[in-house]
Amino acid sequence: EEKKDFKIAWSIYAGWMPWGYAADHGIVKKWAEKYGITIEVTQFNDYVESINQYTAGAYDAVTVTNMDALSIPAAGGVDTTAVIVGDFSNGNDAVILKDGATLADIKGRPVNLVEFSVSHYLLARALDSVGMSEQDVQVINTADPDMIGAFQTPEVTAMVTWNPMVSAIVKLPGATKVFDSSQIPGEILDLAVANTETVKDNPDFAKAMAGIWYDTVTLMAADTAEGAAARAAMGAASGTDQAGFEEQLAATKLYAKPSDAVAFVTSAELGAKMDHVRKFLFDKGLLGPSASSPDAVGIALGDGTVLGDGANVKLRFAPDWMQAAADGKL
Amino acid sequence: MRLINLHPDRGTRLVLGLAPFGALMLAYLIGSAVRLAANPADKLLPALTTLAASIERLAFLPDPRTGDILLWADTLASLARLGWGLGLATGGALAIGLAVAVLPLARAALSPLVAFVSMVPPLALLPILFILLGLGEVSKVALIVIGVMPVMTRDLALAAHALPREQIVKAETLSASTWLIAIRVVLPQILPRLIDSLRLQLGPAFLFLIAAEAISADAGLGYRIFLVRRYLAMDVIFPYVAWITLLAVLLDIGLTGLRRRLFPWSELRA
Amino acid sequence: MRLINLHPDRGTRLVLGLAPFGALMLAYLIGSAVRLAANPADKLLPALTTLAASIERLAFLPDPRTGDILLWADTLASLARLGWGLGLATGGALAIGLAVAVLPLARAALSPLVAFVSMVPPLALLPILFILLGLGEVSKVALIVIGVMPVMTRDLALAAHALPREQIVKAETLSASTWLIAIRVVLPQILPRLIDSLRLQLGPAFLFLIAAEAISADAGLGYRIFLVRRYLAMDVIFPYVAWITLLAVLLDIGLTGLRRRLFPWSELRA
Amino acid sequence: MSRLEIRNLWKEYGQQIVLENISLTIAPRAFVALVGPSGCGKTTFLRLLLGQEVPTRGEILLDGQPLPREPGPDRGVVYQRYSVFPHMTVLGNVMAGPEMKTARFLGRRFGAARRAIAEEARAMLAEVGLAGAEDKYPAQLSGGMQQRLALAQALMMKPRVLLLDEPFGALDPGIRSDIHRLMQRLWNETPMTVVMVTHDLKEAFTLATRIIAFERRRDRPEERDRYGASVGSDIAVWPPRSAGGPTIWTSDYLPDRDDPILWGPTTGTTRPQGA
Amino acid sequence: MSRLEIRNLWKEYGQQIVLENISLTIAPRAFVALVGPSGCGKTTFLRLLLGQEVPTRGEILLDGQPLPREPGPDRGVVYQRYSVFPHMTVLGNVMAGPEMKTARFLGRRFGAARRAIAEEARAMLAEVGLAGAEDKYPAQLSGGMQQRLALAQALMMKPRVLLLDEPFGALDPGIRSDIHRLMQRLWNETPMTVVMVTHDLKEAFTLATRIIAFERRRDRPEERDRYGASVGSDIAVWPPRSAGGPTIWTSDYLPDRDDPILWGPTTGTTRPQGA
Ligand SMILES: Nc1ncnc2c1ncn2[C@@H]1O[C@H](COP(=O)(O)OP(=O)(O)OP(=O)(O)O)[C@@H](O)[C@H]1O
Ligand SMILES: Nc1ncnc2c1ncn2[C@@H]1O[C@H](COP(=O)(O)OP(=O)(O)OP(=O)(O)O)[C@@H](O)[C@H]1O
Ligand SMILES: [Mg+2]
Ligand SMILES: [Mg+2]
Repeated sequence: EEKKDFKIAWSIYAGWMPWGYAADHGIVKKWAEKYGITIEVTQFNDYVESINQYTAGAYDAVTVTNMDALSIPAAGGVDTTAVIVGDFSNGNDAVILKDGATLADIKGRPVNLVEFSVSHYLLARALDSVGMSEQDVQVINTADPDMIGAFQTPEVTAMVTWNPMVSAIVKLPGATKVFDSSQIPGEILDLAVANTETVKDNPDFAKAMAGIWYDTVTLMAADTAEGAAARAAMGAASGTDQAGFEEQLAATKLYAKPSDAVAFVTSAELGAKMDHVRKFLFDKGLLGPSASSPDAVGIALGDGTVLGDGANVKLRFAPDWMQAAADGKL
Repeated sequence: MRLINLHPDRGTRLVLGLAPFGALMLAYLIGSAVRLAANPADKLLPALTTLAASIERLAFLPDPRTGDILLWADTLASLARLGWGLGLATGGALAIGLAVAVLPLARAALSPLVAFVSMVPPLALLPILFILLGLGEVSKVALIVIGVMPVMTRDLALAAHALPREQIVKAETLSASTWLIAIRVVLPQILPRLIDSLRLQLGPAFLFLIAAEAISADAGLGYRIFLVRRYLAMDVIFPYVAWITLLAVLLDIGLTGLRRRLFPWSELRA
Repeated sequence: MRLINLHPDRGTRLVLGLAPFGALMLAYLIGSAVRLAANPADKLLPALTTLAASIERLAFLPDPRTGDILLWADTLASLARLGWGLGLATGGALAIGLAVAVLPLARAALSPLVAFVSMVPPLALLPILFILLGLGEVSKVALIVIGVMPVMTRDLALAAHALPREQIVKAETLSASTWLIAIRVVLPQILPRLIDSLRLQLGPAFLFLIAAEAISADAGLGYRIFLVRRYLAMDVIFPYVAWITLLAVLLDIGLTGLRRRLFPWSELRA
Repeated sequence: MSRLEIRNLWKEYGQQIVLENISLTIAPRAFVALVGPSGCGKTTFLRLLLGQEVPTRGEILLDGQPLPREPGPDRGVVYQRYSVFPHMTVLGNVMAGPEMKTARFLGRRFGAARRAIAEEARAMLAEVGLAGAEDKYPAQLSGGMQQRLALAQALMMKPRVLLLDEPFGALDPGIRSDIHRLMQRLWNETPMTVVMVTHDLKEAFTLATRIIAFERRRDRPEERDRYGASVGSDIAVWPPRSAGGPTIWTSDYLPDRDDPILWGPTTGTTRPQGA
Repeated sequence: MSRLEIRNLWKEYGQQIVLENISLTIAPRAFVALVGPSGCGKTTFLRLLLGQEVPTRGEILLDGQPLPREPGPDRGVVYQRYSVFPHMTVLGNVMAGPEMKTARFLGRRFGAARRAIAEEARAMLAEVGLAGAEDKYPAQLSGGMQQRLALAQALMMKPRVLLLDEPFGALDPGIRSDIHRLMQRLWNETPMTVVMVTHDLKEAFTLATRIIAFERRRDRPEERDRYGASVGSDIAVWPPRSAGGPTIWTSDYLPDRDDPILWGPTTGTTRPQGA
């Protein structure tokens, strides 16, 4: 249906901080007014809760990783479109060992991570890369805010987590980063997704999202005083400072130019990456109790091909609005 | 007849008591039907059949990954933590509460501390707890103890303090020493209150248990709830919440029965 | 002289009362020094100077981003939620507790529900709450209400039920209707208990507040603690925890004073 | 005019029979003293008259009408304990009845109406010797003062039937005789029937027109549950007293058991009546 | 041999003077009845004798020694209320004293020692008329039974000084006279001094060797705080009684105020003593 009032949920993470900044500095308002709509931007402390809220229909759009977009809203039957592919994790997620030099040393250890999150996926991919499987370790679910404290306890000897925790943990005595997401580039994507039906009926909303995003990212990536001020503000909002924030950004491959994002989304590479992801999710039973194969939930890729069940496409990568931004047609 | 004197009979009472539960159930069914009509894969309010299937899977079929029956494994893990936590908290509260009530010196030294600690939000101190006690069972039990014990201690000290001064004097005229007053006069009289206090702390104890398990665990009721929250599996969360509630209600009833059996005189005050 | 009769004088009491706090402080200082010696960048137990600097930044200097003084902005946001939550919970508990105590029909209908709901772990139901009520202030207030109200309701209903039957009969012989019994006999006598009950629920209320703010907020004491917890910024967490504790203690003292002032007779029972 | 008829009244609690087949007629304006051993059911009998309990069998008629099944302002009561509202001041306690009777919504009166009630209440308090204690709370009063307060509270309603459960046990000798005189006067002035439980036979003879003793005819331990109490003796006080004025036999000043000056024979003697 | 000397005793609570300059000597084996208006400080005086409160000024000597500053087994007490342990059975309550006296760690005896104490306790319970109630809890007893239990409990310790605070107020007339006889006998048999507060002058004259009345010499409201009570009159009962055997004047059977058969002049009369 057509509507005028939209709600976006975002949570605190390096790649999504522009949303908060945009809301605070009138960028959201500017674009909303341009399209004659209103957009309410809500900050979540709790990432999972923001996705749940979106999945339950309380929000029109949410910031989410590709993996969680598939396992929560898409597997929950909410047809979801990735409006913006903002960045991919290029070192933001890491496997860290205590008293161990290489990934192979992880064998037999308990590993603390947020189960079923991108960390879990990263671990699976890491183990894969050295010919091990999850049977070789013991996974212990640990809440992300407590990772730094947890790492300092004696019984924790291996951990998978993400930034800002990673950068603090690697500085602790005895910590070694043995694998990180830069070794699986493009597999952990940070997206801004929206309800497919909503953007179909209200393309202006998606356009506004793209406008907001690229305005802010351009500002943030600029090597100017304004850019520095923006990064400082985002750092403060995420509980650290400008230096800490820039450190996190360094581990993030940001598609500051919309054309880069379009190129990635329409490349064949995306299909291969998403295939890893959906196999992992199926393996863990996260595609729903009725899923009998990784194909259960269909994924429409940016180049038009469909991965899995074409009759049940619930996650779509749509380059349209990023393309419009690249073309200056917003 | 005044409403205050209008006592419903047994049947009416039963019907009235069940009505709100029926209403809740109905609201759920309607909500679920509406949402499922809009999106058949909706996860928020699963249909009864989905719930039943999940319950069967959780409570009766072994988990393919570990071979355990999840609900029982989780329940055992959680109840063990709860039992330890509540047991230690009860013992500690009894010892400190008794000392505070009987010994003016202990009261002077400990009661400000207990009053202060009972106001500290324990969840905020979790990181410290972890580092001091590690991520294992100890810190989960410790969270329960820290969350529950100060309140119980204050409650017991108050109960002991509320004993009429005359009873203490009477005991002294019966040649009791401080120690004998503590164990033969004060202790037995606060034990029923201890059980009641424990009952009142069941809710908070479950809360802290869930919070601790949410932070780090590989089994437990709270662990499962927070784990499946990641994919909004309300078909697991609802049965678990209902099960926790049932456990708490059963514990509550059991404790009340225990108090009645152990301390028949405590029922007689009227 | 028996220990039970050994009352320390004022000075000794003060010294004894402060001693455990002193010991805690000392333990902190030693622990902090040891850890900082091993790792100067250790964040777990920051040095006093670091704490002082953080306190200055939080409580006295405006935040560069928003221009607010963080501690005050957080405190205001949290206290507003707490006030609403506790206010609504108190009002609701009073109304339902009174009805349950005075009207046998209401008792039959509501008391099983209240007993059941008081055992539900509210944190597990958070997602539903957020979806029903949105993520604004309403759902945070609602979490406090849901967490606190059933316990208070039971407490008040018990207190009202404990009034001697003879008082009710007496009121009836003085021509009181059910309504007049409720407002002139039962209500005033449970108000002091209401305040005490509220005091006892301050701890849980803060707990739920922090839990709600941990999920979604952009200001608040719990928000800040969870925000900086990712960085293990104990130099912020400690002052916030201390501040929350202080607020709770002050509220507790204030409420006790209020009860003494408003209901002087409630002090007289002896 | 407040005649009480009790017909074949039984009261059982579960298995235990407390009162067994009691039939009595209490004349209007009688002053009945109820005596009997502890636990024989005197308080239970008062509760039945009050409507607080329902008889197991039998009925109670007030002026020929079945007694309403709940307490009401036509019957006043002073209990052994718990008789006053701890959250109201002494004055508030005494004003509560008239206030609630006339202000059906708030239970409070304001302005002139309130002042009128307060005046009446103060006068009543002065009568029971509580002048000066108007602003205290019950917990600040001694037991005896609380009983007098409860009496004042009940009397404010001018009940047709006044039920007293050992009301004067906690009183000083001196105050007790003051209160006895007050009771006598009020009973004379107000059209009410009084039923008073007492352990003190002297008091019974000092005040009552009729003394009814409950007793258990069978009281071996194994019989205790199966047989209740019934009327053991029923004595009219001689010389007969009647409400509304002194008879030739009663003087204005009734000496009291505890006045040390007088430990001679008492003024009333007894004459057995009926079977 | 339990001679009590009270010298210039004052007791103040904050601003309020309760007892003012009391000096008394109580002979060994005396039975003192303490009377006086409500709130004049009788209970306070007992508390001072007990060691539960400390005098503001003055001193109390027991057989020439200053009274220990805390209660002990040499002084027994029966309070107005709260006198027994609600969590012990009747038998347990009576056994508590001897058990705690001999078992200093557990407060319990076992085997033969326990049986001996239990036997003694049962005998004492029978004396106060509580035979058959051994396994009940205090809350299952009537007020009067609880008072008798408290008495039995105190008597088990054979205290040198027994302090009674209105112990018989809640008793039936019949039971009351039984207990009066028991008290009389125990006082005769056991070397103890008794101080009993009572409101009932008759009871005082029935039991005591000496009656002490506390009174406030100035009792206008504004003076109430500034002046305490002191000894108003001090009467030796005539014919004199003494512990250890009946005198020629006292018969074995002491009639009681509430026996309806006897409302003649009482057996004791008074003779004022000292100033
Ligand atoms: N609500 C009740 N349920 C069961 N039994 C009761 C109840 N109320 C009273 N009884 C029993 O009924 C009997 C009579 O009690 P009641 O209080 O009427 O005696 P009483 O004559 O007033 O005694 P007392 O002189 O001690 O006040 C007692 O045996 C008591 O145990
Ligand atoms: N702990 C206390 N603190 C302050 N005042 C007290 C305390 N105990 C007693 N009083 C006051 O001392 C006075 C004497 O009280 P006490 O109980 O000794 O009187 P009493 O003669 O035993 O009266 P009653 O015959 O009513 O039992 C009263 O005015 C009372 O208010
Ligand atoms: Mg009675
Ligand atoms: Mg007294």
